[in-house]
Amino acid sequence: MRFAPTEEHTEFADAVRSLLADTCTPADVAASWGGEVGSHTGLGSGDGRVRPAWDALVEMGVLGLLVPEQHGGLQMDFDALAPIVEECGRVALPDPVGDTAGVVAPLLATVAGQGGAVSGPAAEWLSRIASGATVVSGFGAAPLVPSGRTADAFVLFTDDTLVLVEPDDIESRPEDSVDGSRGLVRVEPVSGAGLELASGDVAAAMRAVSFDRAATLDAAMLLGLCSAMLDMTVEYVSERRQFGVPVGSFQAVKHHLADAGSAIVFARPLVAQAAHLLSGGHSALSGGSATVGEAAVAVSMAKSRASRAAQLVSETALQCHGAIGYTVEADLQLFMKRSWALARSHGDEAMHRARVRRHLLGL
Amino acid sequence: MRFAPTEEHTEFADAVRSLLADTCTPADVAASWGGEVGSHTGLGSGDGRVRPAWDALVEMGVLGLLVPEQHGGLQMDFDALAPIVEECGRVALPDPVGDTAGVVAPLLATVAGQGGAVSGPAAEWLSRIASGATVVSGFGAAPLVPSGRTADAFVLFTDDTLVLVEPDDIESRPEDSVDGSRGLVRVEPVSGAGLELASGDVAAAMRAVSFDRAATLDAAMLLGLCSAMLDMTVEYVSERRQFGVPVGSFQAVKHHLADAGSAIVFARPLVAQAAHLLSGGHSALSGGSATVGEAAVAVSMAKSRASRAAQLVSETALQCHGAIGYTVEADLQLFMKRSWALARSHGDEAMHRARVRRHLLGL
Amino acid sequence: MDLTWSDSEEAFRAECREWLADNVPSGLPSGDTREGFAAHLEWERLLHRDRWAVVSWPEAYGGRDASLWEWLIFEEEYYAAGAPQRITQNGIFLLAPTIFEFGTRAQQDHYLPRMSAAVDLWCQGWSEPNAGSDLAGISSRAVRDDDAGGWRLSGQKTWTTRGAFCTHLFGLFRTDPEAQRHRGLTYFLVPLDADGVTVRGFGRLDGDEGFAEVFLDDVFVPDIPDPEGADEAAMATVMDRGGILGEVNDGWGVAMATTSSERGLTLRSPGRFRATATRLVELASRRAGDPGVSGDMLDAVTEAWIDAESYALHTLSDVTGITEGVSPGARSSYNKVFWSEMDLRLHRAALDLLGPEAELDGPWMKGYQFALSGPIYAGTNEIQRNIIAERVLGLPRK
Amino acid sequence: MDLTWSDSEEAFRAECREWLADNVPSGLPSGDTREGFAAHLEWERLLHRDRWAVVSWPEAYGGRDASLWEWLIFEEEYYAAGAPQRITQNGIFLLAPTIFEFGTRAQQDHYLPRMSAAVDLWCQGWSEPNAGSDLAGISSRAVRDDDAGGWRLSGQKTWTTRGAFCTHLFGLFRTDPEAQRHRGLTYFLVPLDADGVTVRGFGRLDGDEGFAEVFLDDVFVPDIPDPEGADEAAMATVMDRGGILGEVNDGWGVAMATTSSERGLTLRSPGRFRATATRLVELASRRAGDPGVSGDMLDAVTEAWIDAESYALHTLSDVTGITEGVSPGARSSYNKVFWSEMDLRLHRAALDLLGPEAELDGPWMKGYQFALSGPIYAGTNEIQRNIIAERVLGLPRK
Repeated sequence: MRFAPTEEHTEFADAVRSLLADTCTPADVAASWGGEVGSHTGLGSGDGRVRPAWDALVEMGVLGLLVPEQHGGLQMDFDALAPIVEECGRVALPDPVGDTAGVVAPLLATVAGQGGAVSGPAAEWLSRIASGATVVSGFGAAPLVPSGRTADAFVLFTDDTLVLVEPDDIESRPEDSVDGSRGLVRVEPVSGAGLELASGDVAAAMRAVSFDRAATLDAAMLLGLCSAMLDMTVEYVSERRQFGVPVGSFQAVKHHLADAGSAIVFARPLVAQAAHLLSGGHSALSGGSATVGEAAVAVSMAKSRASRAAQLVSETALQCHGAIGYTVEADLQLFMKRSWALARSHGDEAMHRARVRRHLLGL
Repeated sequence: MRFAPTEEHTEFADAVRSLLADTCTPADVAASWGGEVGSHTGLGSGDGRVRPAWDALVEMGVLGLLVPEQHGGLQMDFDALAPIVEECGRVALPDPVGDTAGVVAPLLATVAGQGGAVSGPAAEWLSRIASGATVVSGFGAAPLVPSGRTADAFVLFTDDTLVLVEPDDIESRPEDSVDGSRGLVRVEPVSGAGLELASGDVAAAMRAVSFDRAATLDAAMLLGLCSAMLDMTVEYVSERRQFGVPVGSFQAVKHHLADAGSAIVFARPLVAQAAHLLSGGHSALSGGSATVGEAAVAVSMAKSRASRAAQLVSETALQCHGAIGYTVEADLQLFMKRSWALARSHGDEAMHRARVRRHLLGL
Repeated sequence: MDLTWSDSEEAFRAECREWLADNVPSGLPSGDTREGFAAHLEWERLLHRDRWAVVSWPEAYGGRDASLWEWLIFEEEYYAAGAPQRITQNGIFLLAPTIFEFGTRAQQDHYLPRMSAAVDLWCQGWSEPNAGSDLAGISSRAVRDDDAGGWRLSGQKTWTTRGAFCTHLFGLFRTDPEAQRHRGLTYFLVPLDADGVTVRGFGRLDGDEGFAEVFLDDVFVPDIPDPEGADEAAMATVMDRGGILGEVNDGWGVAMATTSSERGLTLRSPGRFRATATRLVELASRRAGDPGVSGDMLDAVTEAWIDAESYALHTLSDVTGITEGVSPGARSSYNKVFWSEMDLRLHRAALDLLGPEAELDGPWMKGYQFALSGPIYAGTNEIQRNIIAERVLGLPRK
Repeated sequence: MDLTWSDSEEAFRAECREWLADNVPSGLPSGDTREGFAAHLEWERLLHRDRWAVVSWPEAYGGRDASLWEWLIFEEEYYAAGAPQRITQNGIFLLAPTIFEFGTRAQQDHYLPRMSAAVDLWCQGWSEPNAGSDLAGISSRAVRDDDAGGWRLSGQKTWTTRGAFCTHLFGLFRTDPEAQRHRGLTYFLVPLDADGVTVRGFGRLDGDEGFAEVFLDDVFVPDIPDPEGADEAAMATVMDRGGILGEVNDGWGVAMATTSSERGLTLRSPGRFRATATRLVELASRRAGDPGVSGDMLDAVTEAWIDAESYALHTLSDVTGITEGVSPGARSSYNKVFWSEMDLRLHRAALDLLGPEAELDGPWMKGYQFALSGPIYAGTNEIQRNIIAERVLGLPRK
């Protein structure tokens, strides 16, 4: 029994952290914002990407982390990725690391593996992902796809079929998110276009596990965003003085932040468990190997609590910042807005709680 | 437009307040506790009554407040009673003032009035209530009747029939409540015994409005209990010193109590509105005369918020008292435990919220 | 208890409703953007033309002498009709009550009609970079200039709502450099086109240019001439250059009257939240069948709706008290905490119903972001809870 | 990450489970009543007989040298089996870690076996009428008696859990009357049958006689003799009369080690809450069809169950850290706040399901009242949140 990331995973995540500290500053995130659909949310005229960070992650092998070795990847377990995605959250990296590396890559690996083939289109895309191609998925409840404006390809589920499509194959139009770095597009359902990856029950099962992977990585990203918001708030209230004392010395502020910290602390082990079970690990508490249903419950516990933490931590951070936080010039907003989007991505708190409830009570 | 009790109602409630200050002290309430079913909750060997207070209220006309003049009552409106019951809550009076005077009396008045008769059994009971007889109702969801151990009669709803029964007519057994002054009995359904007051749809409608009256008076009682708990906590934390300062000077304690105060302040107008609409008053916000459905929604808003306030205020009061509150020797427990019982009496927060929800959304 | 409206109140309601139905514009851009502000200005002038801008003011200043009850009715109808936010609200709701209470007759006659007509557009200058929640930490100063007969103002104000679009600022400046904290402050009225004023707009959380920093560098504000025998035109010329409201060094007392309006009844009428609650219930009805919408979301909608009813009834009780001579005083802090947190609950409930579409930059997300400012501005809710504890419940300060 | 149990751990679990299935008594009255305490004492002695009383202690003192993991397994199985509350817990979980850390070898050999065998029954003497949350406000004193070779203790302790039924008390007394606050205190062990001790039991919120006041009037506690060459029987006779744990005037440091056990891992093992969560889910399943049971109640059940899972996983993470040499330190305040408020959520959810029957004096109402003490004792949650803010997050004290 050892409930902690392996040394290898920790070292990898630490390396990612120092790499991102250099390549993805708040200024870089702000510069990636774009408001081309006529809204007022745009800080800049970016496309929702921070390419130096993305390139460095590709270089390091992060995008190919779950890609089999024969396709140029590192062939590691899914739970190696969660701490890395948490690091991406800590700097609010907008690029679709989780989606490409953690959702699409293992899906394509399954497809490529099922045919027993080491070549073919799915295998080809796997190699391209390991080398930096952006492939995003549209498994959310709404047909909204983040990073869709710059994606090289999309994996979609339409008419009981899983397909991989390229931008020319589909209709899509940009949508404005409250978070100007999301690069959101609304994808219209299309029939017949693109590469069919699976159909029928097989496709549905693949979609289900992909949804769980995506939700888990959203939760990991939220942990990073929340940690960053808490840290920047602690720093701010320790320095900001009002009434002759630091704002952070008021008991009300202390208790707000203690509660924010608690939300993160007690969500984190749920996220770690979810990632572990999705890697085929044993269930910590029941003691046995986890069934698909148990893994899904673990995912739902993780995502519901991470989503709830996002709301509490973001609102607390803003309240403790006061009016200074209420401006687009404060870094805080970059993290808050991302957290609002991810809290409802791949199932919100209520949807995931309902899944746990059905497991417990059958209703 | 005037959203405040009439001067007459205020004066009546003030008179009740000073009367109860003398006749119903915390020591009197504690002495009314009984634990005869073998539990450990008993402080004393009382029967859940504080007779000097009851007798004084009878003397003052409170029990006959809603009894028609020809039957010896004051024939006032229902909303005169709510502020009086709130005063009963302020001293945690265990006797069934609301039930006898506010639920059973108007029901019997309706029955007596429908026959156009000024005499007959219902009219007789009305006169007896005005002179101090205890008649309680069993309209809760469970067949548990408070003050059932000392009641002269019960009004029950069985087999679509409203009946008035005397203790000899029914099977009942005492049950231990967490609040040892409740005088709780479990009444077993009986058929055929007692005096039939109404049947069929008429009985169902009477039961419905009786339930609403009972819920509203529970809510009023809760307001009084909550106010008392808040007051005694403010007093305690202002005097109790720890760390060299009054406990009440800590910001965390201040904010807890501000929230407790807010729960009371924003529940109170809902209770006043419910009582007013049940008196046939106009709806404050829609501007017209309230339908039965609107009155029921008003009642549900009042009871759900009063029940929620009870939980918040009681838990806050205990937390701010610390270990001193956590003893049977502290008066606080008399108020807390009553509030826990009443919060779930005649519909809990969830039941009443669901009724509002059906009104708003049809589901 | 009497919850009926009189015939004249019902007639007033009918008149409001009809006028609003005929005149409310639809689809105005946000008043916190430059182009939106201009569109809103037209609306404000239309309101003024038909005497709806300031219904509770005297007729001489553009009002209808409406009672508090009628004002409530107006607000209810205004928001129910989906009418736009009031870009003039900081002047009308915060400054005007102060001018009514502390201004000279000449100041009232000069400033109030221009305010109701949306000629002068007022922003507030309370906050400074180091004086947010701690308003008494103000360091902007006014130095006496006896030769010129007035004061010279310097310093920086910030988080000034719509400051980039307004024409005038009201705020506190330190006139006695020796005095500490809330002593030695004076309440000034300053035209933003005065020499030495620089205004820089910046983006609020919701992306609108709703905030401004206002820099003052040796800005001259003249003394008000003695009204006895003064020439009316000359008076007006002086007052166009600003002035002091109330007494020198008594600005804190004057400002507290204003912030109490901000927290109290006038700024946040229940109609606004009831209108939001109604839209929320409509949204819930439309989406109730969606697979992503669960029972707990509908419960949250119900709770938020009850909040709005409770707040409305509580206001009726406050207004009853006021008309009978009982001021809410510090109890208005209960209102501030309640409405600001209710506004968040209303918007959170809506976003939850919208699910993955919530992140779209639509009206509910905009409204949520606006609501997030509620617990911060007009005295943070932490400060309000202190006030409730100390001044309503009587807990010890230390 | 490795979430599997080893074969020997699984074997340990099987052994626990089997023994508990054969031995757990049912329907014991509350251990906080006089007759219930006696029944519990029998259970404690049975646990000791089969070496389950203190699994993590050395075999010499009645334990099994179990690892922290095995201890977790034992607790999980213990509560899952519905085994009774541990009336010995204040000794085993609060005092024993302190004796292991600060006691002399002679004290360990003397007190620990008697504690595990439930011969000595220990209650804590922290709180005093004027020293509740503010433990450093202690005024009970110990005066040096050089002639008799020991100390004379006087003062009053209160809210002493099960004090009326115990045999010994551990607590802090002021040995340096000049010293202020947390200085000049010493940690004493005192037999309750010593001359000058008076114990008065009183009722807790749930009606049980679970609390006591302990009055000390010139109670003599001897110095511990020098172990070098001392006669073993004579040593034991002295230690039977009590003694000092740790150094004179260093009681605060010694006590803090104990209160940290109280807040931290050892007192509140996750098995207890997971067992409650399981019973809650069973209750919800039974009542799900009742008309009074609504969707939001089932959501609350689900949330409370997730809480218990989260707390259990968090504990696994803490234990991993401890076995790898990382102490949770101040972070254990997160645990205290979480378990105590989770326990309330678990019980509130149950009472809501019970509806009008909730007020009956049944196990869930009893449990709710017990849970209400969680945020108060072992350092109020307000103090825990201060600790989190200051010592974990690093916010300024003032």
